[in-house]
Amino acid sequence: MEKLKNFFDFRDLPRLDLGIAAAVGLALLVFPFFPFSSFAMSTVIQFLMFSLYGMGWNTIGGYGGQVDLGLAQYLGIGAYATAVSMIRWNTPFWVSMPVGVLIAIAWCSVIGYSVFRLKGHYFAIATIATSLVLKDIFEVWRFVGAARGLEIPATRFSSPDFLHLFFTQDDTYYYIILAFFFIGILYVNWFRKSRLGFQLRSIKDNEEVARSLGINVQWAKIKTYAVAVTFVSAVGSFHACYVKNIEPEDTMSLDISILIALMAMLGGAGSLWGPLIGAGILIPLKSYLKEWLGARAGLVGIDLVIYGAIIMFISAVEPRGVWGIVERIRRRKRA
Amino acid sequence: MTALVEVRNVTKSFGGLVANKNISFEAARGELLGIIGPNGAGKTTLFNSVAGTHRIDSGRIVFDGRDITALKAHEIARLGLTRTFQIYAASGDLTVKENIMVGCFMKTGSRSVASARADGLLRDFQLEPLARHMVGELPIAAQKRVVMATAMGTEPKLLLLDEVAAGLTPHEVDATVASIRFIHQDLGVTVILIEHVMEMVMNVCHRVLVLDYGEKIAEGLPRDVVKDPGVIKAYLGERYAREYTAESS
Amino acid sequence: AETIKIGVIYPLTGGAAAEGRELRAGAELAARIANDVMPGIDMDMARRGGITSLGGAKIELIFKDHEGNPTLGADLAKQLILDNKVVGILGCYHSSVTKTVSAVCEQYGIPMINDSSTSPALTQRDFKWFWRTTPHDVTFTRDLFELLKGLTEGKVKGVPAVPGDQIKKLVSACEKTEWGSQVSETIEGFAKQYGFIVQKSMLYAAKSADLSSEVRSLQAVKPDAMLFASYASDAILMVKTLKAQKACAKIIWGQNAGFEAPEFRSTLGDDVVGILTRTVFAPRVAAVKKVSGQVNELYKKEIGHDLSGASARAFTGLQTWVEILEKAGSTKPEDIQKTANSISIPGEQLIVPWRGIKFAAAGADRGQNELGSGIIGQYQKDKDGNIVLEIIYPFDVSTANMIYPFKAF
Amino acid sequence: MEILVGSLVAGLLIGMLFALIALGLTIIFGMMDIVNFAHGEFLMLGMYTALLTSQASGLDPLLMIPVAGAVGYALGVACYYGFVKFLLRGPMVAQLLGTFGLMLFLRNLALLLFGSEDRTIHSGVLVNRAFDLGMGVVVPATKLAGAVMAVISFAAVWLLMHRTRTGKAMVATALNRQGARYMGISTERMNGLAWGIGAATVTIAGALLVNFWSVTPYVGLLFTMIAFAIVALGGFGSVPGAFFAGLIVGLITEIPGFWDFFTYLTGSSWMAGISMTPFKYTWVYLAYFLIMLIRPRGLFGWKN
Amino acid sequence: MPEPLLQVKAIKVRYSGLPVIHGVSLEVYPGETVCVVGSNGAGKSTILRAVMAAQRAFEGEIRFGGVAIHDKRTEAIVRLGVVYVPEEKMLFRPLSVEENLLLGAYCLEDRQRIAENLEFVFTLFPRLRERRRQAASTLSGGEQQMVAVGRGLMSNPRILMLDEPSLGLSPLLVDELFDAIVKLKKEGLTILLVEQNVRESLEMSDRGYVLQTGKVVQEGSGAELLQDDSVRKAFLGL
Ligand SMILES: Nc1ncnc2c1ncn2[C@@H]1O[C@H](COP(=O)(O)OP(=O)(O)OP(=O)(O)O)[C@@H](O)[C@H]1O
Ligand SMILES: Nc1ncnc2c1ncn2[C@@H]1O[C@H](COP(=O)(O)OP(=O)(O)OP(=O)(O)O)[C@@H](O)[C@H]1O
Ligand SMILES: [Mg+2]
Ligand SMILES: [Mg+2]
Repeated sequence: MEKLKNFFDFRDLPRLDLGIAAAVGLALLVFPFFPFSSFAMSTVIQFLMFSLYGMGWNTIGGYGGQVDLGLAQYLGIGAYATAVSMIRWNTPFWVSMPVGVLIAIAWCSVIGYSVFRLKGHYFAIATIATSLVLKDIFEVWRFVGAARGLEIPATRFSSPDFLHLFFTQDDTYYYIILAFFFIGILYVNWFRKSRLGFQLRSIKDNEEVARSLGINVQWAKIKTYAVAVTFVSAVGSFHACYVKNIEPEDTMSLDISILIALMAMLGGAGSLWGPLIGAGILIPLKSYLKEWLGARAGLVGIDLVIYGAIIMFISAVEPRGVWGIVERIRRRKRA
Repeated sequence: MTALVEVRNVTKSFGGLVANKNISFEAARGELLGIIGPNGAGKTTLFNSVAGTHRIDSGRIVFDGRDITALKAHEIARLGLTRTFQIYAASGDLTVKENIMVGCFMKTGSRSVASARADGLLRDFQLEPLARHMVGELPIAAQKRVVMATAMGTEPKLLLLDEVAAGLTPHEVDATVASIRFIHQDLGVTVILIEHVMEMVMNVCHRVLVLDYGEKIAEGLPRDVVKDPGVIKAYLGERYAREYTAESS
Repeated sequence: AETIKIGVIYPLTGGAAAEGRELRAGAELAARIANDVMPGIDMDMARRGGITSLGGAKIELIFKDHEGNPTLGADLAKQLILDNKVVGILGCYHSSVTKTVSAVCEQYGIPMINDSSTSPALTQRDFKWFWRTTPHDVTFTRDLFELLKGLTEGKVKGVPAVPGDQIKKLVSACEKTEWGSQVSETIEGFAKQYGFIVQKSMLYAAKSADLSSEVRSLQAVKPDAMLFASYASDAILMVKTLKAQKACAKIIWGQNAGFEAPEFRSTLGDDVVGILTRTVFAPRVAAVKKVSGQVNELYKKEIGHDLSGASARAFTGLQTWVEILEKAGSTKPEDIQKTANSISIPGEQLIVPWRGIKFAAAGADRGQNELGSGIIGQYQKDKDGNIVLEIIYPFDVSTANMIYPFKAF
Repeated sequence: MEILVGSLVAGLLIGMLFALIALGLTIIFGMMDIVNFAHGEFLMLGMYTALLTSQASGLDPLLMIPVAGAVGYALGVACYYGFVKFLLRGPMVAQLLGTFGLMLFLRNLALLLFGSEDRTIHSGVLVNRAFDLGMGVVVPATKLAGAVMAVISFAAVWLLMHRTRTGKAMVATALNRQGARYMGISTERMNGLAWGIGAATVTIAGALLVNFWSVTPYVGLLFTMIAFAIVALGGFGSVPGAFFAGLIVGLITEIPGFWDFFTYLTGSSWMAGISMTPFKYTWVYLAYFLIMLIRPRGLFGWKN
Repeated sequence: MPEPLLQVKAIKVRYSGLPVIHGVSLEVYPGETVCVVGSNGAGKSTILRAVMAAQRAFEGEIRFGGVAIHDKRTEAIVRLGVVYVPEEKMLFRPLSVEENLLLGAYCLEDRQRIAENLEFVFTLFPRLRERRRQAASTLSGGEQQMVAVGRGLMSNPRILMLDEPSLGLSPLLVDELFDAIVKLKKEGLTILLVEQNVRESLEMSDRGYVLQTGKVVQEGSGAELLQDDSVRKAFLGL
C-alpha cells in the first residue's frame, strides 16, 4: 500500500514542474479529439514510444551511469516475440508482451552478467557488440523470417481487435501507448526514490563505497537492467502490432539504440523529465524539419545537418542536456 | 569482554611489495582501537583486507563469531562491519540526506523508514542545515561527518574509520572526537580508527596498534606506545614524542 | 477541372537516393506527358491532355521520401491517405518499404501500384489493393536460366551450342538482405529445375569494404558461372577483387542493381566487357522500339542522360495509373480496383520491352503483371570504343553477338 | 593451402588498414576519454577529399594523401577548438551526445554537398593494381600502401608519444588535465594536437581506401564500429594495442576463409554446409565480447 | 619596501554562481614565507586556485612580479615561476614516481638542472627514491603527498604555493616536511603556505593572514598572530 502511494509521490518536485506536467498530460489525453493531421498523430505516437524507450534507458544509463548503446536488441526481442507468436499461434498481444519481456529479461541477465564487469566506454561498446551480434543472428534465422523479417498481414484480424492490438484507427493505438506512458512515468517516479534507485545512484558515484554500504553492485545493476529492458521490450511488442512489419534492420539496428540513448541524454540523463523532453524535442524536430526542409526544398540532408547542429549545440552548452539548462536557470534565479 | 573481530596472520602483497605481513590482532566488543603508523605502513591495506575490499593472500578473519575471510565486501557490510574510505571523492548527484539514506537502505526497503532514520542521523551529526546540499560542495569537515553518518546508517556493530580527522582544525577535531564518542558510547558501536592526528588518538583510543612496513611493531595503551623507542623512531619523531610523553605523564 | 492526387513514395535520400532521383524524374515525365498534349509521342496518354473520362483532370504527384526505412514508409503512406487524401499510391523501390506501404494501403482500402520492387513475395500475399507492373526476381532469374539453357542449345546469337557439362557448376554471392536472400533462394530453385549445380550459394555482408575472402571462397570451387546480387559499391569491389585475384568464370552475371549502375561502368572501364546483367531497360531498347526512343529523347533533354531501369519503370508505373484512371472514369477506390483487375495495356504503348500490362486477378501471384519480361544485357565495346549494354536475351530482340566465354581480366 | 596463406595475408593486410583507421580514435580517446562517434565521418571526408582533389587537379589520387592529411589535421583542430573543447567539461554521456551530433552533422553535410551516389576513383597508380606472389597470395596495391602507411604512422605516433617532450606533455594531459596545467603544460594545445593527428591519420586512411572502395556519405558507421572494436580490444588509449588489435580484427574477418580451408582439409560435409560469410563482422563483435570477459580493459589497457 | 612578488588585490570568486571569496587582498614579498590560515571552507584553497587562474576571480586584480596575471592561462602563469601544489595532489597516477617528478620540470630545458633538482627531491624525501619506479596510484596517501611537493620543487619556482602539504602525513613526516620548508625558505625561496597545522606554520612564517568565510579578518607577523587570543582560541584549541 505504501508502495502504491509512493508511485504518486511527486512532493519533492517543484510546483511549476508538476503544473506543466499536468497540463501536458491533459493535453495528451484530449489530443485525438482535435482535428490534427495523421502526420501529427503518428509523430505524437512516436514521441510516446521514444519517451518510453528513453525512460528505460534512463534507469540504467541515467540513474545508474551505465551507458548502454545496445537497447535496440531488446526492442527487437519484444517485437519478434509478439510478431512470431501472433503470426504462428495467434497469441494475443497481452500474452506475448509479457512473454517477450521475460525472454528479454532472461537475455539481459546473460548479457548483463558478463557485461557489467566492464566500465565506462568498454561497457558501452560491449553493449553495441552484443546488439549487433543478435541482429546478425536474426538476419539469417529463418524461424523469425531472417533478413526479410515478419509481417502481420493487414487482413489477419478484423479491426478492432483489442486482444491482438489490431486497429485501423491510430487513435486506439494512441490511447494504449499513452496508458503505457503514464504507467511508465509513475514507475520511474517510484523507482528513482526506491531502495534500488538509491543504491544505483550510489554505485554511479563510487562502486567501492557502494559495496562498503552493503550493496551488491552486480546484482543491483542487473536488476536495474531488467527494469530498463522491460520498458524497451514491452514497447517493442507494441511496435510490432502498431507497425505490423518488423525486420532486424528496422528494430535492432545501432541507429535505434543510439536514438534511444540520444533522447534521454539530450533531455537530461538521470532526471525524471529528461527522456520526455528529449523525445519531445527530437521526434517532432526530426519529422517536421524533414517535412519542411528535406522533402519540400529538395535540399537533401539539410534537415539532419540542422538536427545534428542542434544536438551539438546543446551538448556543448550544457553537459546535462536540456534539463541541465533548466536547472541552471533555476539555480541562478535562486541565488 | 569477547573479541568482536579477530584478525589472524593476515598477509597481503602487491606484486613484490608485502603491504601486510602476518598481522594478527583483535578488537573486543565495545573497544575503541587506534591504528597508527608511518605513511605507506599498510594501515589502509589492513582495512581493505578486513572489510573484504580485496582478497587477502593468507590468514583468517573472524567477525562476530563468523569466518568472513572469503566473503565479499557487501556481504561483510551486511553482517555489520562497515568501513569508510580515506580518499572519498563524493562527486555525484546525491545530496547529503540521500547519501545517508543509501546507508539506511541497507537495513530496510521502506522509503519512509529510511528517510526517518536519515533524519535522525542528520540531527545526530549536526548536518540538518546541510541536508539538501550536494556532498561535493561541502567543506571537508562536513564531508567527513557525512561519511560517518552514512556509515552509521547501516547500523554496524563494528566501524572502521580511515583518517576522519585529517585536514581539520583543532576545533573541528574536537567536534569529530565528540562524534566518535557518540558513535562509540551512545550507539554502542565498536570502532577501529586510523589516524595521524595524535591528539585524537591519545584522546579517544583505548588501545593502539602500530604498523610499520606492513608489520605490527607495537601494541598497547596509547601512553605506553608513544614511549616505545621503535614507534618514536619510525613514526612519531623526537619532538612529538617529547610533547606527548610530557602530556601524559 | 479537379486534379487527381497520387502519392509517390521513393527513397529521395539515404543510400538509394541516386535511384530515387531517377525514379522521381521518370514519374514526373510520365505525369507531364499525361497532363499535356504531346503529339510527338506515339502513346495514347500523350494525345489526351489529362484524364478525359474525368473531365480532363490533371495528375498531381505528391512525393514523399522514405529513406529506405519501412516504418517511415508506412507512416508516409498513412499521411498521404489521411492528410493528403490521395486517390492512390505509387512506389516504393525498396521491397521492404513497398511491403509496409502496401499493408497500409490494404488496411485503408486504397489502391497502390508498385513499379519497381522485385521481391516475389510482394504479390504472394493475396492483397486486394496491390498491383505490380514490373517483373519480379523470379522472372529475372528464370531469364538467366533460359539464357544458360539457350547456350547449351545454340540459341544464343553468335555462340555455337556449348556442351552441357562445360557449363554446369554455378556459384552465387548475394548480399545478406531481404532482396539478396530471395535471389539466392530463387537461383537454387531454378538450378534444380533446369539441371544445374549450385556449388556454393553465399550470402555476404553488404558494404564491407573487403571481399577478398568471399572471392577466394568462390574461386576455390572453380565455377563455370558466377551469379551476383549486389548494389553498386559491392558490385564494383567484387569485380575489382575478382580481377586482383585472377578469379574468373565463363559467365559473370549480376542481378541488376549495382551491375547496371552508371558508376559501375565508369569505374571499371574495360573490365566490365563481357559481364552480363539483367535489366528492364537498356538504351538499346530505344533503338528497337520507337516510342521508347521518343520518350528517351525527351528525358535526355531534361535530365541529361538516358532513361535507366529505374526511370523507365517509374514512367511505366505512372502510365499504368493514368490508363487505369482513364478507363475507370472514377476516383472511387472500388472502381479503380475493378478496372485494375481487368485492364490490359498493349505492349506498343509502353517504353519498356514488355508484351503489355495485365494483372493476375487471382491466384498465387495476384496483382502481378503477367506480361512483363526482363532483359539480359552484356557490356560490349562498340565501334567507337564506347562501352554499351547490348541485349542478349530475349533471343528475338538481341542486338549483338554474345561474348562467350568471358575473357579473363 | 593457398586458401590458408591467402586468407592469412589478406587478413593481416586489411588488419593494418583497420589499425590505421583506429589509430586516430585511440589517440583521441587516450587524451580526452572521448569516444568519437564521428570518427568514420572523418574517414569519409578523407575519401571525398582525395577523390575530389584528384579529379579536380587531374593528379594521381596517391599524391592526394598529404592533402587529405592536411585537410584532416585542420578539420580535427577546428573540431577541437570549435566544439569538442566545450564537451570536455561534461560527463561521458554529454560527450557521446556531442559526438553523435557531430556524426549526424558531418554525414549529412557531406550528403548535402556531395550527394548520395557511390563515387569511385577511376584511375590512379594504386587503382586496380595487384601483385600476385603465388601461393594464393594476392596483394592489391592499395592494401600494400595502406599497410606501409599504417606502419609508418604507428611508428611516428609511438615515437612522438614516448621520445619527445611534447609526447610527455600529451601523456600528462591525458592523465590529469588540471595537473598538467599546473606543470605549465598548455593542455588546450595538446588536445588540439591530438585531434589534429587523430583526424589526419584517419583521413589519410580514407585517402588510401578510396583507391579501391567507393565513397558515399554513409560509409562512416561501419568503420566507426570496427575502429571501436579495435580500440576497445587493444585497450582504450593504447597505441600498440590498437595496432595488434587491428591485426587480430583483420584476421577475424577472414574467418570464412579459414573455415573454407578446414572444410577442404577435412573434407567434412557438415562444415561445407555452414556458410560463414554472412557473419563476417559478427565474429569481430563476438570476439570483442569474449575477450572483454577475460580482459575487461582490453589487451593493452591501462586507463580506468 | 620592495615590490611585492605576488599581489592579490580585492579579489572575489564564486563557484557556480555562489560567491565564496568576498574581496581578499594579500601580498607576498620576495624571499618571504607567508601563511594563510583559516577554518575549513574559509576559502584558502580557492584563493590559490584564483592565483593559478584555475578558478577565475570575477573581480579584483592579481599581479605577479609586477605583471597582471589574472587574465592569463594557468600554464602561462606556471611558466612565470608560480608553482602550486594542490590540496588534491593531482598526480599522474599510472606514471612512476620519477616520471611524475620529471613532469614537474616540464618548464625547464636544462637537463643538468633537472638532474640536480631530482637529486635534491630524493634527498629531501628518501622514501621517494626507494619507490622511484612505482606507479603513483599505488603509493600510500603520505607518499603521494611527498611526490606532489617534490614535483613542485622540480622547476625552481619563484614562488611555491603549498596547499595543506601536511594533510595525512605521519607526525614524523610532518616534522620533516616543515624542516624541509624551512630549508627552502633559508635558500631564499618565496613560499605561500596554506595550512591547518597552524602553530608550526605560523612559527616558521614571516607573516600570516587569517581567513574567515571568504574575508581576511586578521593579518600580521607570524609571532604576532601566534600570540593573538582569537587566533589561539580558534586554531590552537587553547
Ligand atoms: N593496489 C596497490 N598496488 C600496489 N601497491 C599498493 C597498492 N595499494 C597499496 N599499495 C602499497 O602498499 C603500501 C601500504 O599502503 P597503505 O595505503 O595501506 O598505507 P597506509 O598505511 O594507509 O598509509 P597512509 O597513512 O599514507 O595512508 C604502500 O607502500 C602502497 O604503495
Ligand atoms: N567546486 C566547488 N563547487 C562549489 N563549491 C565549492 C567548490 N569548491 C569549494 N567550494 C566551497 O567553497 C568554499 C571554500 O572552499 P575552499 O576549498 O577554498 O576552502 P578551504 O579554506 O581551502 O578549506 P579546506 O580546509 O577544506 O581546504 C567552501 O565552502 C566550499 O564548500
Ligand atoms: Mg591510508
Ligand atoms: Mg583547502
